[in-house]
Amino acid sequence: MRENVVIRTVTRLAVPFILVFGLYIILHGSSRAGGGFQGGVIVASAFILIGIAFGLDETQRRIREKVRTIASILGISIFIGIGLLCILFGANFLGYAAIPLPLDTPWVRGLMMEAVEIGIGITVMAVMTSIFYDVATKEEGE
Amino acid sequence: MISEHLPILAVILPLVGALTVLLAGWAERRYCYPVAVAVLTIQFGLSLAILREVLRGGTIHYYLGDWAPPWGIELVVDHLSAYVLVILVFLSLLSCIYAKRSIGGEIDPQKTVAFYVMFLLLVVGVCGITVTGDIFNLYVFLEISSIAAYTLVASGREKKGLLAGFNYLIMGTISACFILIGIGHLYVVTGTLNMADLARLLPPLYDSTIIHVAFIFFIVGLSIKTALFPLHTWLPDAYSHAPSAISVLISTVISKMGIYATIRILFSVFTVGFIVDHLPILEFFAWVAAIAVIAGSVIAIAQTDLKRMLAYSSVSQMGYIMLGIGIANSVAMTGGVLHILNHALIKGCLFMVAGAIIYRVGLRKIDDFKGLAGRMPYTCAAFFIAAISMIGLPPTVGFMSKWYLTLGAIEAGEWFFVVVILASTLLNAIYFWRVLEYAYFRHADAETPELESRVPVSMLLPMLVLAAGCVVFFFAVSIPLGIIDAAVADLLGGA
Amino acid sequence: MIEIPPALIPIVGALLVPLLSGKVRKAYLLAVSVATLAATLVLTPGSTFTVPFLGYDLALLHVDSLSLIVGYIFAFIGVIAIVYGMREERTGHHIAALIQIGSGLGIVFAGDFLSLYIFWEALAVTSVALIWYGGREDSRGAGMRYILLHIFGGGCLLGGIALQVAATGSMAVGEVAPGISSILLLIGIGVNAAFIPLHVWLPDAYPRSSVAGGVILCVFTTKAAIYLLARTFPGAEAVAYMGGLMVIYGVSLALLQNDVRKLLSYHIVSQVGYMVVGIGIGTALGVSGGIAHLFNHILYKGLLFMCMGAVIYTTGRHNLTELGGLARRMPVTMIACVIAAASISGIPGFNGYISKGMVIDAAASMQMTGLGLLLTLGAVGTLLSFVKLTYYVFFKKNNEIEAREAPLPMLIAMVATAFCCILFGVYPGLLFAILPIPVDYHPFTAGHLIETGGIVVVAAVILLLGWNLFKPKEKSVPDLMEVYRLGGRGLLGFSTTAVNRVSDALAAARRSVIARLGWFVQDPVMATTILAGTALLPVARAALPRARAASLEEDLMRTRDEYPGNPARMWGTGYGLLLVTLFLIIYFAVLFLIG
Amino acid sequence: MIEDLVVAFLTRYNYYMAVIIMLIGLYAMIAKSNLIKKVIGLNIFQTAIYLFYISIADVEGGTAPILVPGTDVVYVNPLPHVLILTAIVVGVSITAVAYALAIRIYQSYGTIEEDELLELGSERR
Repeated sequence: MRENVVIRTVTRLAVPFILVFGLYIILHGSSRAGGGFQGGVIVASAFILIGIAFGLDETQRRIREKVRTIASILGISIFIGIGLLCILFGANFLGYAAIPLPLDTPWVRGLMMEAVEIGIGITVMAVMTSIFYDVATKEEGE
Repeated sequence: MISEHLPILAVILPLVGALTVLLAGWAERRYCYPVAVAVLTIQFGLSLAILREVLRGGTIHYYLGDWAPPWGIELVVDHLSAYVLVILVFLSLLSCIYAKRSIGGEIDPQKTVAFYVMFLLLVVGVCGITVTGDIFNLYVFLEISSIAAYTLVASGREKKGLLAGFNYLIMGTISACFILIGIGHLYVVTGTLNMADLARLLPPLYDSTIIHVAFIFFIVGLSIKTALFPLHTWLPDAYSHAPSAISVLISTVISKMGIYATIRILFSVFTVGFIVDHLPILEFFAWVAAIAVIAGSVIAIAQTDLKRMLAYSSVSQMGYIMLGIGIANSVAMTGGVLHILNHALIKGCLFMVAGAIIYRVGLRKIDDFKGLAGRMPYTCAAFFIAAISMIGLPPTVGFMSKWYLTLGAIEAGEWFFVVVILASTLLNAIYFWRVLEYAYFRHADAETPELESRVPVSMLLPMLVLAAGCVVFFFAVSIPLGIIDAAVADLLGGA
Repeated sequence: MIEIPPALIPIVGALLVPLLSGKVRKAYLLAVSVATLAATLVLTPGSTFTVPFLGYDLALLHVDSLSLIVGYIFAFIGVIAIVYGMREERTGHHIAALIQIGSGLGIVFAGDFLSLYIFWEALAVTSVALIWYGGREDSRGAGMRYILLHIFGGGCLLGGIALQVAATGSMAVGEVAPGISSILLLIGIGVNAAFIPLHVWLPDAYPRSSVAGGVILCVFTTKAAIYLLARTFPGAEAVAYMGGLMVIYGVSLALLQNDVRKLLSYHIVSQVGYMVVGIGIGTALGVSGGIAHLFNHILYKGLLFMCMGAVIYTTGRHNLTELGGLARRMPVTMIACVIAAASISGIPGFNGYISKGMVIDAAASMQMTGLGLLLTLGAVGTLLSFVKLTYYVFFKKNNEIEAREAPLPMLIAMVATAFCCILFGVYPGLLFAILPIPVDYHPFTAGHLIETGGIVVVAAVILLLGWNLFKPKEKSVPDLMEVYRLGGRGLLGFSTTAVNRVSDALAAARRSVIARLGWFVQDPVMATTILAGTALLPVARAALPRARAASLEEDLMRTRDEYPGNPARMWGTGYGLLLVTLFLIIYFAVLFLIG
Repeated sequence: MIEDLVVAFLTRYNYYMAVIIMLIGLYAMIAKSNLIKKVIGLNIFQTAIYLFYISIADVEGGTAPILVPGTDVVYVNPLPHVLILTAIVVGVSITAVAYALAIRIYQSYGTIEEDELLELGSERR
């Protein structure tokens, strides 16, 4: 990719804000219009922007495929883990209220929901980034 | 304690399994297979446990996150779902065992990991569909398994598989969109997505145009998914160009999944009251199915490629199941639902045989099968049993469903359908006997090279298990019938 | 004694055959068949053996005097056939033979329609195997046609059974009330019993079967059907006339045959006709005569097939024109064959005489003179054709054939059967003792002997006058099978050619529609202009001055050239998409207009 | 007559719009020979359904479904949005798979024009 100072500079400036915004969206999954899906996509868009601005090869080296895979596994594991934790404490799957934290039920629910949303966000981010990279690079991949 | 949570575990387990396979594949590619088989074995045990629970205590309701419906998502496992779940998981397990050697020649080694991950994701979707009680969940799981199916169909080395996968994707997505829009219409008028709730809220609204529209969208969408005759266009390519293990998987699991979804939508959401009294769609359905039975068989006769012949035969057999559902009295329904099991056993076995023949001697064309029985005796024996069963001769399972369908059609006074069932027997006989004759009674050409023709155990075993199943379930037909009777009573109970 | 269904012994026994070989296998086969016979002999009327299945009680063993007599002869001929087939080495052949024997016995002792149907289909499937083991080039097609016709028959039978069960709620095998179910059942039975015109499979397939297979085939399929007919349709007059037709049809075609086993096959049709007549008449004498004829027929027809099988086995020839002069070379076979021929022709002292006379007597006693005449005529024809058969096979001069006597197992089987033929011919009381309905019939009265004498005289006269007419000809005689084959070829042609052509045409039409649609949508305004212009051009030419019209035409051409070209096409997703689109458009229109 | 139609149209216009957009998508899928364009058609088709869902969630004068304490406001129905979010995720995955397939098809056939693919396919047969 050709050198393009404007794009690179703007990217450098914008990426932190995009990331923060993404995190904000993710963390408002329980009480506001937000959530893992939307936030994950926003965070992914930051990485995609980096890929466009700095070249895919460079970015691939920084964010390796393995990292992305681990991230997506991690995200799903958080989701499943919390769900199973609830079962462990005698409630149904994702029945947050049963988790014995020294807090009021709404708070427990909110907290756990956030955790789940974070898991979803990580997965969505990882998967979206992967899709973009895999489609954009010339290697075989699905 | 665990027994309460079985329904959700049925979805979570293969998902965890998929992740485990991914991790295992990372460490070493060849770990994938044992892990996948282990996961599916546990899953099979789980589904049997669910079946036992259902048989013992009736329908299981499970509220996700302890939110009661209609706010929360509800998982419902009744007799039908447990029955279908066990069949589908069992077939997935067998085709996974079968996959080990068969994908060796058909898939790039570096894709093995992705293959097994997708395989398990497909199982996630399939299990999700069977246990969910929420109509939107049904859509999501349908799509999960479908996406996995698209990639799996296209995963082989064969170039045509890609085009087949693409076509399948286009048709499958359109069908999913139709289902989605149907769900939307239902939500507009009722404000709920829970199946039981819908069944409760819909009756006063049966005359509303929107309900009718929603219903027709459902029907068209599901007909594409089940490849009912005029909308079957994606099926022959997808079945015949996919890797053999995947042919087995989609011809048994994916097609049955579509049938299951259709039954759920028709009988658990709209209930008999609607489909019989308000919109006489079942009659229409039965006629379309009858045409499918005949047309599929007639086209199958013309095929020279074994897998393609089996694919068209599937079109015809889907019609068979739909015919039972369309006639919609309890006897015919029993036949149709029983044929879900039978067709899974039979078609699974047949596609496994086709795959084994391709794997070992590299033959696809029926004309090349001369003297095959001498070289692959067990494979051909399995084919013989399955073919007999498909024709519907005793003592194999195919006879039982034919028997119930005939009885049901007679009970309904639908003479034409009786004729169709008998005619399809004859047509099936034509194309299966042709294969048998080539395999058993023609001598191989002298110039045919003597190839290594022993089929590996991992391919032979599932095949023989299914073939044995074809015979065993004829004698032990009361086992599935016990479940089916309860299921059919559930489905028709709303009338 | 333990009473188990005799059918299960050979069927279960067949599963072990692949594990054995050589002499052990031969001994085993013999043991299984003898055990089957023993299991049949110990049965007494009233024995039952039921298996609960699907809420019905499947009666695998339902014994009364009718099933006993048929069961005895089936089990006996099973032993004979196994002995006869000892030289056979192919594993599959033995398995098929055992299952065939078991299925025949299964049908006889089945107390309910469902298990009967199971054995019925097993019979058809194993028959195909025996036909295909014939190994002749034309065996394959014959086997294929056989199975198709029998699956058709089986389908009709199943339909009839289903109707019967739906109507009565009972699975038990019994008389069937008239109605659609009876018609379907009759077609189903008729296929196996070789009713005209459903008989075509018989002369088509049997001559092409394996040597040992022919002996087994000629026994079970048709006779099991006759047995079922006796159970379900005793005393149906139409059936009796069908039997008369079969007698004449079978005999006339048999006279014209060249292939020895084809000749015998047509005689099966004809002889089965006698049984059908007897059962159709339905009186005590009729039914008993039919069943007695079944019993005797199995003996002599089995013997005939054994003899001809031995001839084919040793010479490799099966046409009358090629055979001859075997009397000295195969004396035992010759004697056996003469005994069998005498039996089937109804010569006093041989068993055929007894039962044929019973059937003819039954017809006469019911004042069915026409039928009686047909039967007598059939007897004359039978005598003629067997004189012909024995002459051309054994006595005609032919020195070019080198043949030795048949192997020992075959001879044993033939001698044993021939002995039975004479035994039951001389002491008919043995047979009368086990008949289902006791009859008071005296075979050796003057009347009967004179009648037989008349038949012989008529036959002799015909032979003297028209010997040359009966000379075997090489040309084969067409039968209805040719018509059916045309139909079958039509179906195959339909699915390979017509369906493809239709789908091609549909695809072409679809493509052109799509192409035009695509063309139009590229620029609807311009497209409309072009279309309208093209349509109006002739009008313009007529109405406007020439220069003006020419310039308009030029404009149109230019517009056409300028139009965005590249008509769109569509691809394999095929008309599925198109159907969906059509559906959406219709939906849209309906919703918009109706609201 | 015309007025009736207009009224009918206005009361149900979201249905018609959805169908029209769906037809546009279908047209692209049928008439375009480029596989990528077909996928775009598929996306248009799906988008029609998303729009349909969003339109049915609308409540006249409603605001975004975010809790505003103490005031008496009408919210639009949030559930369809949630559903559609899921549907979008599904749609994105399908698009991704479709593009991946298109890339693979290009790699093995050297083209993604369907008429050429069709010819290649028939040659191989």
